[in-house]
Amino acid sequence: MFKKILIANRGEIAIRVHRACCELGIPTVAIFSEADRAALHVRVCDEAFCVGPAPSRKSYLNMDRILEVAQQCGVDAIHPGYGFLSENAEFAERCAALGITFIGPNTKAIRVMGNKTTSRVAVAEMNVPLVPGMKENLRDEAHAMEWAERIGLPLMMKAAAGGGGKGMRMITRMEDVPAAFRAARSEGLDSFGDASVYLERYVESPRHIEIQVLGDKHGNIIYFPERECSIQRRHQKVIEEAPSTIVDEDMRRAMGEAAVKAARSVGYDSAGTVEFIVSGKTREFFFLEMNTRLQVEHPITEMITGVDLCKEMIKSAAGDPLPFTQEDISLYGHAIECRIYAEDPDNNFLPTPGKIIGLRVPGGPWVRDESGMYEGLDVPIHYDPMLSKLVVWGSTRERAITRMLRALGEYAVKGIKTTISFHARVIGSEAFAKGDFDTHYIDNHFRPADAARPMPHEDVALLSAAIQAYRRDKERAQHLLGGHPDGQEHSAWKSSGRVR
Amino acid sequence: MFKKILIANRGEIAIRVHRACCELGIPTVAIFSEADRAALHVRVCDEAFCVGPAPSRKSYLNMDRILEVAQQCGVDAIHPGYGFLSENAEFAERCAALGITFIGPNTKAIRVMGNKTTSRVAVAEMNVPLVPGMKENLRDEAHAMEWAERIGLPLMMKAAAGGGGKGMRMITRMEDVPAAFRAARSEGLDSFGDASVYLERYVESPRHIEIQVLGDKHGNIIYFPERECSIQRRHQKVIEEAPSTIVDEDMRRAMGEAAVKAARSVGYDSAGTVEFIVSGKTREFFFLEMNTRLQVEHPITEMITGVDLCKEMIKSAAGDPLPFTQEDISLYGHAIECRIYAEDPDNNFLPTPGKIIGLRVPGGPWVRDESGMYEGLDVPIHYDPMLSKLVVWGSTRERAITRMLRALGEYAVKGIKTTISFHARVIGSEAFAKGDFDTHYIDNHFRPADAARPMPHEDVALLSAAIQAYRRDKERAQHLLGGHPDGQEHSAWKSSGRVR
Amino acid sequence: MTYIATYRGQITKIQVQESEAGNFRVTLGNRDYVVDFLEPQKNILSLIIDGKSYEVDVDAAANSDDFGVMIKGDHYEIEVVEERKKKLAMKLAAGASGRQDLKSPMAGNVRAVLVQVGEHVAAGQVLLILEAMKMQNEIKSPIAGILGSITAREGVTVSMGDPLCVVEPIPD
Amino acid sequence: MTYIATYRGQITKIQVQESEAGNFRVTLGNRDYVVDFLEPQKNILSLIIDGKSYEVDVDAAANSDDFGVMIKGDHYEIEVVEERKKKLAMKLAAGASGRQDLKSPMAGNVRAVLVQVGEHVAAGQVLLILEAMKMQNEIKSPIAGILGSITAREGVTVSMGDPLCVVEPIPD
Repeated sequence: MFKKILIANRGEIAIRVHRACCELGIPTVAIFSEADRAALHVRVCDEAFCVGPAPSRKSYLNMDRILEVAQQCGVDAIHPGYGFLSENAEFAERCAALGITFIGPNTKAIRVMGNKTTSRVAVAEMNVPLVPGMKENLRDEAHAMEWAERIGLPLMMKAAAGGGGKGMRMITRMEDVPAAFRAARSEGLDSFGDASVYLERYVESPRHIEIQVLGDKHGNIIYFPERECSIQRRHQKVIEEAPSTIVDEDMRRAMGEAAVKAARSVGYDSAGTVEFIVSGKTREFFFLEMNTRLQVEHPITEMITGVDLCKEMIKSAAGDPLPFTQEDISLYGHAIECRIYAEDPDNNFLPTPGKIIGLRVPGGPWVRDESGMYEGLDVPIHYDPMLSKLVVWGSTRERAITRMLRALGEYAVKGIKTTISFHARVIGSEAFAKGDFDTHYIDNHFRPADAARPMPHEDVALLSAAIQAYRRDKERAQHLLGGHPDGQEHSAWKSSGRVR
Repeated sequence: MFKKILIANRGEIAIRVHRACCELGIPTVAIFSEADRAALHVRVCDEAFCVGPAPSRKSYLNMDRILEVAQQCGVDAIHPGYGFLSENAEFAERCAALGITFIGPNTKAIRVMGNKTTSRVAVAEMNVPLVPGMKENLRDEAHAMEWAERIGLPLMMKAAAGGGGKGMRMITRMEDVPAAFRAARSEGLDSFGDASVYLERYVESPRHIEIQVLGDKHGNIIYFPERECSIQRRHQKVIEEAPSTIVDEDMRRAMGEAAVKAARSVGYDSAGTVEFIVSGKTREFFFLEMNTRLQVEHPITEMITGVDLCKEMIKSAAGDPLPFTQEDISLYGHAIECRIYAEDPDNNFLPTPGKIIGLRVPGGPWVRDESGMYEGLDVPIHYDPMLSKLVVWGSTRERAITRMLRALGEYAVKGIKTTISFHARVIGSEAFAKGDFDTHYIDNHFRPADAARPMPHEDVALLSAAIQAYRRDKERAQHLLGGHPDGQEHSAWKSSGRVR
Repeated sequence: MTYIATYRGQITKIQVQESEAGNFRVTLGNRDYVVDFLEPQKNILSLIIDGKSYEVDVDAAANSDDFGVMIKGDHYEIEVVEERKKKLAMKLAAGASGRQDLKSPMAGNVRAVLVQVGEHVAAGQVLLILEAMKMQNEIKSPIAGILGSITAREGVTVSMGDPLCVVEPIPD
Repeated sequence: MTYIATYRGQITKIQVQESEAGNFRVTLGNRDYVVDFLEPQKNILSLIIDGKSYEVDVDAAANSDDFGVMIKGDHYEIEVVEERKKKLAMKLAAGASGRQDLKSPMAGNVRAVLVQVGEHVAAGQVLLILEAMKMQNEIKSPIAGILGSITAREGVTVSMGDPLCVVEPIPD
């Protein structure tokens, strides 16, 4: 097993990885940007080194500095988390050159799966179903028109290097093909430095369902029951659950086996996720892409299988064979995850950086908190707005839903607005209860106008504000008179009095 | 199902019951003493009523007032939690007389199991193994000598109404029998208002192992895998785990079936626990007593079976038949619970009431927090010092242990001393890892002298204190000069600036 | 003390009286409430009203009459002003122009300023782009008008509530 | 600034220097430390020393030189006094008697006072019983002596650190 691991990430995933290391008895090294000196991951890890200024490219993406720290403190492995350098083949190679294990798959897998067209070629050879469409990139507009006719409408024009909804254009009329070609190329070049684009069929009522796989360095690959990730906002997952309401035992096995084949096409040897697009109408599933890293939503799979994916990923990177076979994995209950963002759901999801001045985290049975927050944290403006993930387990989907609603109700984050109450509205909706949704659900059903919905406790809100105004005015008045009202300030040095 | 439930308790168990109700969609009514106005259970329940002054007998044991509140707000059921009125047959009867369901077993079960000698008679009729000894009370010293000879040394003299280690005397010499008889009688009378005492054999290297049972109003009773509760301090459980290291499948079934027989002897129809004393030498098990309520340590059984006991108890009280049979209950992994007390483990476990000025609760995979704490809570001096329960699950016992150590390391309660670090020393001990302990383990192995053990971070502690002294002195100096250093005080009215 | 509260454009007169420490009588329009009040954590209130228990978060900026109130996950933005102060403010407002002071809705970095002083802008036209947490957010003009002044500078970080620019209505 | 720290009876000289905001140089006996210092939550410190990250809780009572320090679950009670103040205190202590001021080790209720002023008490003799959280705790005399005065009263609640009684040593 590793002697010391550097965690090349921040926020909740850095803490998740630290926890796994801690339980494995492996000391950890945190890295942080100048904006993150006060971040929780810096405080919980055993060692911590600053790797540069706030902007990611100068710190969390700064390979030179990160590798310098890694060598300086003698780590023998680096866990990249998700995002940042987690799918960067060059970084993985540089680690290897220094004799440091990159905790992730082999670099060929990263490269092939990092590009949509090369990954389509690779998995098609293993007979994994693809969204009907191209396995090469488009040469020019004429080529685009030719393929558009062949595949038929509606179509998706996609940047080959794309991800996260960028560089994508839906096409419903043939005459829009040339414009979509130009737009997708330009977005691909801007966002990913790669102008390659290709065409595939647009799947209607799409659901996004993905399969976690886990491989080792001895050729073993297993799959886990699916995750349903269709609840998205602007192509970003917001709520995930496992299992999916539309997948039965046969479909689960078929998707799992397809995912293992996809993984086998690149000799996959770590934790990874094969994403499928599923037609909500026909329940056909098609390979979309493979993420060659630990996924944000990995905890729901952990909750329904009892497997600690983060720990197994580390053990596999250290050369351990998988401690279980496909037959050992069984599905147990239901799990849901809500991603809590620092965004104002009633104001077009504007980011809300700022100081967390009060925090009460939900607890009790089968509630799991994955968070980088603490009372007093100043949420920086430089990074992703995800604050935490709230995960629940229930013996049935219905119980998981009522538990998630209960837990969301307990979650109090003060000082900044978050998406907590928004999650409660989505999870509490009838369509969600029925499992009746696709990837457009939030964008179609939760409009900005919802902010004007009637609020149930208007009177209590009004009288609370008035009482606070009264108390403020009373304190001010007493202050003017030189008095010191009940709200007297404690010196920074007065404290618990715990010490005699 | 019930329309509204009053929770006749406080602290973590009131919150546990509220959470179950919340997930069942049932509104809750909290009661509180004058000392508990700021308690968390008052804030999370839907309604809240003060039932009297701080001392328990004037508030949490004040049946008249509690029933008055219950009627006033129209509840149709009362959940008593544990302690307080939970095993009070008179209270259960008064609830029934008002048409309010007492969420617990029938009153006969409470009465019979509330007395050691009557319970021994009842379960012996069902052929449940008893600690060899009497099934009646002692008449006088002569009677005591006669029975002492018959059972043989070593002996235990016990108060029939006793519990929690009170009214018990171990006897190793025949000549001590008369004195033990007098002492136990007097303690029984003082503590429980009942001077009845009896004799039973003293079991050597005793382990305390208990079986959770669950019954309904239709005659069904099932058992759950055992809980190991031998880690005790002065006869109070401190750490519990499930399953036990000394119980195998056969013994598990035998104990479970014995527990169901004991429950059947009183027509048990709710959640309850049958406690056994087990010889660490011979693994023989003997009935000790039955607790006719939800137990503090119920969460570990929930974690290894996936059953929400608190919820099932409520549903059973409402007349629902059990939704599963014995065959549906299977054992899944391992769970451990640590009871976190407001006590100073390095100062003879003196209670440490006071204000919690900082709190960070452990999170992450398979960590469950059951707590009534929040940052700012002033822990009152009037009640039990248990602050919270920390529960973890792991796929194996070893993983549960490393996870508990990790979680204890994350747990930060500032302002008052707690037993958190003490738990880490017990759980981290070699004997615990081997499962090699009995009920005397803590009292024998963790002596007050341990407080003088060498501390690993002495230098960091010294320099931290010195830096804080320096910063205080600097602030004072600047204050004298009229300056306002970096630690400037915010007005109570300055806050997040979240509002424009 | 009497206050005027404005919530979603609706005005309510509220009388607050402290009957004893921790107990308030509040009259809201014509509805009376007896409030058992406690602030166990700063800005987190525990209210018991007629047996019902509420946990209420209240935020108020330093010298502002705007209160952000959170109850069971819902957010209420309420302005509370003392009655006489409010009357004065309303008189002043009656004489004021339709001038729009645009303030930053969040902390962020000014990515781009797309307009110049003196330029005519349409209602809804994008004036600036603010970036925070990897997202670009457009700041639009609430009215058609002329750009009066611009405080925001490209590449400069702003806090929530900082002035960005002023749009003057087109004179009649 | 130079301090004298006392921990478990052992005395250490500590020099503290703030090299720049958030950075300290500390000399502990003959060991030098460069400390990257932050207080992200009140009384909770984040220290990075030579790459090692420590989270340290420090409590100090209002006007006390006693610091309660918690690191990774272990508790350290440390007295830190400025060097010149310490020298003065030691001089005074040299001339002081062995008089014992007993203070309450916790908040609680005085259940029973078992001795009277002027009474001879043995070392370890129980003087009072304090009750808190359903537990009775005995307060014992640290020395053999004579009871000088009693501040504690039966049935009265005391806070941690409140004086309970004084035991005077028996005069030679």
